[in-house]
Amino acid sequence: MNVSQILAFLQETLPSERLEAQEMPINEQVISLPPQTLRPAVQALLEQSDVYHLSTITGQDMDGQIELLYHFWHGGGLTLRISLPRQEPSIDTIIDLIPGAAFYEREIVEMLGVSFLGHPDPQPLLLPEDWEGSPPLRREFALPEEREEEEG
Amino acid sequence: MRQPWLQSILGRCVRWARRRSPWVLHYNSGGCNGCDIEILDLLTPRYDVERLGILKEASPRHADILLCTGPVTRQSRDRLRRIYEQMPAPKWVIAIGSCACSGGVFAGGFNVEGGIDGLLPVDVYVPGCPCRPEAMIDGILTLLEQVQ
Amino acid sequence: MTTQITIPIGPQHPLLKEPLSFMINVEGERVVDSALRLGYVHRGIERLCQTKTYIQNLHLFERVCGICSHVHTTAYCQGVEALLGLEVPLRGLHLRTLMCELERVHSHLLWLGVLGENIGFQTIFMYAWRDREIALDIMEELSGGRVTHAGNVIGGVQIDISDEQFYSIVYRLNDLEQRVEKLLDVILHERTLRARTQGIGYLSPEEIRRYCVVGPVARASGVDIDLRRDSRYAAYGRLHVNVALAHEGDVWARTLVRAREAIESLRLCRQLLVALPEGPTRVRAPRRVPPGEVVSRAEAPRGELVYYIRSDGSDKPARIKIRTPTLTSLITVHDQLEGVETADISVVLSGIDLCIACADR
Amino acid sequence: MTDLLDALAKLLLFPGFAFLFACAMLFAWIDRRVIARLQGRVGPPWFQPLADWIKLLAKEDVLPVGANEWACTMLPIFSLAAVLAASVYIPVGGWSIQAFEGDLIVVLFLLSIPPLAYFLGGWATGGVYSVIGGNRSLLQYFSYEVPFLMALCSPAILSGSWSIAQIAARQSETIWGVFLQPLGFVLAVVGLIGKLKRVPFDIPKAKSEIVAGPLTEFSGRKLALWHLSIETKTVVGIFLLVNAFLGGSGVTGLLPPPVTFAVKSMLVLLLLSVTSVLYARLRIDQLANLGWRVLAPLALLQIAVTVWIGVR
Repeated sequence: MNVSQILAFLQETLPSERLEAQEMPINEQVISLPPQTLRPAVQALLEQSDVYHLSTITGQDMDGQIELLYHFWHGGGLTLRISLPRQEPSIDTIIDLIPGAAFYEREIVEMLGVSFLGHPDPQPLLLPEDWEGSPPLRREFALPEEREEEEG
Repeated sequence: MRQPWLQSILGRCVRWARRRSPWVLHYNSGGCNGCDIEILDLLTPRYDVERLGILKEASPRHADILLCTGPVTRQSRDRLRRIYEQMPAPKWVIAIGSCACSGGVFAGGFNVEGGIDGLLPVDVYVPGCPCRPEAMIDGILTLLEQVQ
Repeated sequence: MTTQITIPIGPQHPLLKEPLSFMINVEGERVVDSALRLGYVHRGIERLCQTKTYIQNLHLFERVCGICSHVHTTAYCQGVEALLGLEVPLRGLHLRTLMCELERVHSHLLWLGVLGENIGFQTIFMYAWRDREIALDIMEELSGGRVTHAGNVIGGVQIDISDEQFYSIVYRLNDLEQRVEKLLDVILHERTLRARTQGIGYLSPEEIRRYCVVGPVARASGVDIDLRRDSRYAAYGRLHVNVALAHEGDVWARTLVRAREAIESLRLCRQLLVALPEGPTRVRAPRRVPPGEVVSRAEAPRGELVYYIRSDGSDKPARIKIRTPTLTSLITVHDQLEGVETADISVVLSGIDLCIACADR
Repeated sequence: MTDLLDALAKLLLFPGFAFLFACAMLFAWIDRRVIARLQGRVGPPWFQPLADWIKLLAKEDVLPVGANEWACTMLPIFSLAAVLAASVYIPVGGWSIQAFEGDLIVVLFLLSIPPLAYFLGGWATGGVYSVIGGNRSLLQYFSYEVPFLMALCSPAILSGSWSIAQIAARQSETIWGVFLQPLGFVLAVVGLIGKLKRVPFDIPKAKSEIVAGPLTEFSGRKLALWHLSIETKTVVGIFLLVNAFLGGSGVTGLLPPPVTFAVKSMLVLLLLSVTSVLYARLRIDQLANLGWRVLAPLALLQIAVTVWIGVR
């Protein structure tokens, strides 16, 4: 199934949005979606196409927003891009649709402070339980070395 | 047991035995696996450290030497100390690999606290990233030469 | 008897070469529930790499995992090269792929040895690791490092191969292939090994798909995914890759798949060497990387490895996300462990080829 | 007075405890060396078991909180004492310290004490792995003990005597038990492997599953005693098999009795070493199946055939 077909039926499921596919290097297509349409989109992908493999979820702290990238693989790359506000970002979980996403979501919870609504077990995956301070991948988090540089 | 000659003979026997029967325990406190597989490699036909009497033990209670690899991460810290405390005396610690010696490439990471010597008394440092098995054998033998 | 006891596996346990903690609830000899705790080897690499330049990061990413070090830098370099728009010379791509395949052989033999040790079959451990030294020797000869090679640079590889090396390497590859075939013969016919691994840790193809599992674990359940064939990155586009498949879905099938993959990798190595083109092995790369983002995928010995790289135009990456294949199979451990005997915990855990350094990063 | 000295010398030096200790060290070394050679390695030097033992004696002796100290001290001693007591009745190369009609049964009984001490040792230290290892050793005991006992009964029935020396003598006069009862010999070897907890029956101390089983929490002197007890048990077990199935020290040709005995013991030891290289560890339920569905019926068959031969 190629990307124009995927785009076409995603557009069908989400008639109120205008979807566009952008190209990334190495055979990767990116489709930007508003946060509330992620679940219907993933559901549509699973039910109506042969896309089932979620490679991972990348979370990153951009200037004004938190970005989540859902990377799929179906013989070619497909990435769904979601933007969330930096203040108290939250989004619906997809682990009932794709159970394999559980660890990726947990990692984003601890690394970026995004909350996933409906995740049954959002405890830290990698960080120690007594972690204090801002999540380490947020912009305001500074490594010890960087802190010294700022002060010095 | 009061006679000095008897004690000196016994002491010599014990020192001889300790130098020839170092049982090691391996703990990775946050390394990349490179040194760990090289430690396991010590047991295999090419290096075969059993010919030097070195055995890799499973329980801290049976071990004489603690081989530490990797930098100390926040979560591993308490565990590493506990393993060291479980070992019966006399016991020694060898830091294997650059990150165990100083933190290596991972120094400065938010979850990394630096080398092993911040936590345990290290007897021998074996640098290298990853260490070659020959270097590890040399490290263990260097330690054994100092054993009293 | 309904009393449950909790067996802690890890962080220090002979079964695990690296720390990881499993709390396993057992009723009699049967596992009822298990809880996983990661993070003992978490070094914060994804944050640390933002403070280093692209070239310094080569050194760091090689140390995400000591077993599959080369494939990490392969995925990383491939991504950065795509952002830079660099065309890597064919000879460089061939050598890069050659190292990837040698690494796969070494990783699979290592795994076979660890499985042997975990089921109390010391001899398999010794033999597999003895034979693995041949692959390590070749890699050391090419790059100077046994485990980490520093072979990849942005824009190609910094290793090359001479004519004398060519013949000696091909000769040793043939020798190694015979040895691996002997090991495969043992896997197929040794009865105690089969008794310990058959029917343990079963995963159905549906579960594999739902949990998005990759690599030999997926292929042992009959799910045919292999990026070497599907994505044709590096020099794989010029090769014909036969993907090893099995359908039993248990640990024994994973053993078979890995052994067959090792043999296939040796075959690929020979193909790569025979078709090795002349020319330079690398091109010069600029220090600064233009803004942009890329998803770079490569097939590590344990399956699909994903690097997401975003550049903001400086000489340091703005964000790099690493998804290692071990993380995908760790999710399935809870399901695999349910209802097995305590003695089979070690078999299940070794069956998925744990690499905690990869999973924790 | 000379009688007493003579008896003491026999008991303590040869063929008594000192000799047994030397044999234990020697056998342990040969075993490790053979295994190493078969695995493509060099293996330890000859003094290795001795060095290990002395080192353990000189190490700090710690026990975890909550362990029963008295039991932990006594159990390795019990285990070792039972093995030493058993060794008294086993003729070695033509010499024996003590012998009477029926000593086979005493030896078999004494040899079943160490597994119990091992099991209790696991419970006394109280660690999770120790307790599981202890339970497993008891389960294993039930699986191998019955076939082992029945296998050793048949040479006794055949030779019409329950004295080990008598059985050996009868066999060296006529034909060795291993040729007349190959099945019985195989069963006895399998039982012995189970008794000694060697691969493929090293289930109670499976390293990758439960660390070191009941011995996980032991250290220093107590661990040294446990090791010694296991190593002497290997020697006693091998000597027992040599007497019961290989005609003891009976002269088979040109060699003098002690040499014959030594050669036969080495053969059995080699058999044990090679077996432990060839197989993977079994699971406890697989062992129980093997013990009760395969070994026990075979042992019964063996006894039936023996009795039938004996009657004729």
